[in-house]
Amino acid sequence: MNKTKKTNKPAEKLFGLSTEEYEKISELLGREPDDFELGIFSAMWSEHCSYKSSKVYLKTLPTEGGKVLIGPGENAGVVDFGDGDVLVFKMESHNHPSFIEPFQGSATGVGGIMRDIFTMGARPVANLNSLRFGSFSHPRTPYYLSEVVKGIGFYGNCMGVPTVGGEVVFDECYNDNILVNAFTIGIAKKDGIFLSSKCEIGNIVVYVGSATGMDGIHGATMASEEFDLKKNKKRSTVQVGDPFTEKLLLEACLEAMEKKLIVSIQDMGAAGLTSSSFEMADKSGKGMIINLDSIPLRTAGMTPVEMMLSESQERMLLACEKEKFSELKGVFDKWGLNCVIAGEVIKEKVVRFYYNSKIYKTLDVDVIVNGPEYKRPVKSPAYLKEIKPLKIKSYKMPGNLNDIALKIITNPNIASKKKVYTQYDYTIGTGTVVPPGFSAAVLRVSGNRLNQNKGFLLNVSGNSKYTYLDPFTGGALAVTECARNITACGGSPAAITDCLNFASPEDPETMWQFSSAVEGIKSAAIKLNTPVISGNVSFYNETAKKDGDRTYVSKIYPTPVIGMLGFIDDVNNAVTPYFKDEGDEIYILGSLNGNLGGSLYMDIIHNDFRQKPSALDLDYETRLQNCLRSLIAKGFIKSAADISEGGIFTALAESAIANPKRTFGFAVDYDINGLRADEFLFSEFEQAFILTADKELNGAHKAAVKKILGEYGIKLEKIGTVKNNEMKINGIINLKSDTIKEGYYSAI
Amino acid sequence: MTKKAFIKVTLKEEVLDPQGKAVLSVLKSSGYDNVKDVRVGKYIEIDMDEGKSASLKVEAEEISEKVLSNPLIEEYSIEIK
Amino acid sequence: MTKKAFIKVTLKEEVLDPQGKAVLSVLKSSGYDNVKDVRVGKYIEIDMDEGKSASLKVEAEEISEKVLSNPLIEEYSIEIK
Amino acid sequence: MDNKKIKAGITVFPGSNCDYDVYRVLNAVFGVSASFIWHKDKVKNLKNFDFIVIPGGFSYGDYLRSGALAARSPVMELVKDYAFGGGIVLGICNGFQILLEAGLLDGVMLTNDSLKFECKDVYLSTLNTDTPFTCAVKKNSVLKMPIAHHDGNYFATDKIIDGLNKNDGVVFKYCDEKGNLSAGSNPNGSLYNIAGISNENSNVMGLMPHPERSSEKILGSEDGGHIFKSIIKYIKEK
Ligand SMILES: Nc1ncnc2c1ncn2[C@@H]1O[C@H](COP(=O)(O)OP(=O)(O)O)[C@@H](O)[C@H]1O
Ligand SMILES: [Mg+2]
Repeated sequence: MNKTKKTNKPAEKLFGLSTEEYEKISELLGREPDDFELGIFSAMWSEHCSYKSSKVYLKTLPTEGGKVLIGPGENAGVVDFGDGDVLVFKMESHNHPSFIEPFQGSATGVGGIMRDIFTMGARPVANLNSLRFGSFSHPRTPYYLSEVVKGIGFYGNCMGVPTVGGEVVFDECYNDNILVNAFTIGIAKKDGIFLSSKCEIGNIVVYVGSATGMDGIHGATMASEEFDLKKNKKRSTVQVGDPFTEKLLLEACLEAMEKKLIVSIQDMGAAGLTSSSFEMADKSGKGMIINLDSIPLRTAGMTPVEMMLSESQERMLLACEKEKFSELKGVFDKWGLNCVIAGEVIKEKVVRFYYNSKIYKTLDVDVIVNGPEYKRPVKSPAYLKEIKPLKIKSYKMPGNLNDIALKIITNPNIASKKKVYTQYDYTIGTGTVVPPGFSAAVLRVSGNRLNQNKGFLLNVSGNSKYTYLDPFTGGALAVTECARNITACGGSPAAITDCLNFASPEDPETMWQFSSAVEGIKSAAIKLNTPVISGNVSFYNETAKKDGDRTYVSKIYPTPVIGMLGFIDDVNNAVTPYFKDEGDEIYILGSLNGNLGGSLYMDIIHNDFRQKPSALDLDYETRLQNCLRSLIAKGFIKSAADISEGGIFTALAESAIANPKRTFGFAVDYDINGLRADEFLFSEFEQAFILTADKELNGAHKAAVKKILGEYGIKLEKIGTVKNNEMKINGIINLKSDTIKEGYYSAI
Repeated sequence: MTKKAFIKVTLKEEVLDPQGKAVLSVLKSSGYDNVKDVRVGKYIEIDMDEGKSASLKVEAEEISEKVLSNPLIEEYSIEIK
Repeated sequence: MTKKAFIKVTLKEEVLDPQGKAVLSVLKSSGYDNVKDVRVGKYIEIDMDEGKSASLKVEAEEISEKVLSNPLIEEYSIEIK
Repeated sequence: MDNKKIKAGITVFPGSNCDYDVYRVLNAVFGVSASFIWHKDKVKNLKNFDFIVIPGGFSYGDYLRSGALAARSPVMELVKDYAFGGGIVLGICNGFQILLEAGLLDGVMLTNDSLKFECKDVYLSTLNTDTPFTCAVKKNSVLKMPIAHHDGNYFATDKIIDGLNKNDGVVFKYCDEKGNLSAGSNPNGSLYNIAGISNENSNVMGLMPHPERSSEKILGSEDGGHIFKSIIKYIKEK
């Protein structure tokens, strides 16, 4: 092999590639790459496209079993839904673009994830999102919040896909790097799934959708670098979303698929034409001719590398049998979309580009797609040594717990997100049985079938503060928290997708957090039998900052977010978390730990949350959730809520005020058994649920209940009664429900 | 005295204009064949009190830059009358 | 030859402009006290091929009247260059 | 008469997205024979249909003004002929906006006074039960239906409002659970809480809330179903 000499190219000319990577490319080519090649390598070898730092860990995740039909690797994962139906879902980040331009960034994030779903032949039926903003009082937060929510609504509403759930978190660790993670699920027929790996030699390659413009050039490499606000060049890369065109693209693609006019298809996401062409060729084990003269352009005079790197939205690349092209074109014409022959599938595993009617470049598929793979150095973060178990005795017990309770319930991280989700159309599609605002969203298949009651449940969760304090537990907790929300509604967790948002992988401490969090996700996913079927990694969520003479890097907490799918046989049996009738009895199922470590209470009341959160007993968790599901299946349970941020008080309060028909209260009288009152009220993520039931639970059903509890080894204790408009706990809490309700719904 | 600032906010040339594209397609299908392109922007009128401001022009610039337009994708022009 | 029609579409005076009101309140709360009123309208640029049309002006009028504005609430003005 | 014999046409524009919901509810819940009419379909007229629904969505992305571009679509000429001939036309949400822009109903929709998209349940007071759309509704009954729109702030000149009042053209107003017309129950700033209006002959009606999303118990309300039941009743008795 001929050894190339070291490059002296300046770093900014490497588009995010390291000098070593550049040299490796030169070695593979036998010479230094030209601009076209460098553009393609920098995109395909970027962290965003190649997963070069995360691959070794992602490989360890469980991806098979249960109802999984297709795991990670395709545009989205596929789960069997019975009766010939499948569900297709994935979650994706759009953090960097949303920080630069929150409206367009979040809008195109939603557009991008929906394209991933309908590329597979599935009609999107629900969106969710997980949003993280800087501290609520940060001057830029209202702007980001309002623009991101507007952008998400703009795109999803126009597409006619209901947005049925999500989470909104405020924390100063996101002041300089907001997170926007978007989740979409679609439904398809089992025999109607389309893949990017099915190209056949002789197929023509077809470009459909919007024309190519200067949008988002080097977007993929941008997502793989930390921000430097002074480098204005990154600012010229804003992609504008056009949901109207995407709706047409959706209908046109599904119509063409239905008519069997498509052999293989891939959306143009990050690194646009580059990744779609090389990945389709690679996965199909073939090569491709791409004729750059045929690409519809919005901006005249774009250079070949600009065409290849453009991230213009609402475009797809597909392979089609030659004879069927005119029929295919007919479909796209009907919807008013571009549909042009852009090349051909060939045997030789290269992509050969034509430009100005001549062969322009030929690049080897394997060389381009087999980017580097790193096992980056890891090191346990220094700060973790200071994270000790909490000694609550060293913190003063607050005098008036009513005031504390009100502070907790009106904290922006606890308070209702109604003002957010009412900006999303969550009723379109006539499938939303339990709308946003409760534990998990419950959807039915509205299709054209009546009396078809099977349904599915969706939830997204993550807790970065806990992940920061204990990365393994934080990862596991994201999975169990989703499962708790789904189980509490009567669903059975089935599969997950993940979005792993972290700082720079080149920092060994971040990499350690990453590996531990993935380990946590893995353990919980195995235990709960929820394989990972798709996902996304977003690194470099950090920004170089200057504060006077000091320069520092503002990093997010490690933020793994999980999106989970669950099933329910009959949506009529779904349980909601809110109280139903006065006089019903309130129970705790499970056992309380009373650990306030890392809690919101410690954070906002004692200004110190840096303690170790409780560990998760995954065996116990599984039994607990199975037990609850059995009780619900028997029809014994009228409401069920998990205990998450804000602790038992918050779970009880929300259950009392969330019933759309009327407001309730409660009287709880419970022996807290050695716990301090604040530990009982505000400890979070307890392995326990708050349930209500009528008197029969302890009467006619007593024996049946006892049997179920015995089977799983779980404790059920009555703690109180559902009341009218007053919240009373053990003589330490005495509040009017209306006051709490007013605060809860008006805080953000 | 009250003056008026007239501000046009338009998308930068290289930025996609979905609205313009949709209007164009409707005009074409309604038979306006000679229409080649459509761009849709905003037109804002501001009534300003001259007395209190050093320079209306400077102030209108500032408002256009910071509030009315998104400098990442839009540009603006101002006329004061 | 291609010419451009520049069309301003503005809300009639008696029609309430919620968007303008919102911008006004943002400006006031940002300390622009001398701003008295804000009205938000549209600014549309149309590229037209002169060759095929009898009168660009007439055609632009027609397009403005029928498509670009709603006569119940809006008025328009056209400039051709 | 069997509901199956009743033929409904649902117009589909680029960007319509409640078309399938209406189709499903008419066919599966009410047993009507509903089919789609693509905006470019070359049909001569709509006489074969017993009624036409212009469904909600974002026709042409709601670009320029909601409904404005769809109102200029060829199929709307057919809808106009159909309506002038006395045919029953129901416009829901974006369909209402299209009817206004097409001049089949009077007034315009401005952006919601919140300047935000609003998705929530609202209550409607039924003011006129003497229309093909409300003949199965009890006078003054309060109906619960969801809204989901960005531009539902109905506006009209005094002259138009006088005309509407004279003809009992205001069919639905936003109200509270008990039927009171308060400002607090107006979700979008609509003039006089107007949620739905009809033309002079009451054969064309537009309303912002979505009856097709509130025609099944599992979705939390069956009240929207009364509108479809009214149309069916009216056609059967005609
Ligand atoms: N960004 C959002 N989009 C849609 N729904 C949201 C969003 N944020 C929160 N919600 C909804 O609000 C409810 C409460 O959210 P959260 O406090 O995260 O619930 P939980 O702790 O039960 O998961 C959930 O139903 C959730 O789906
Ligand atoms: Mg929860």
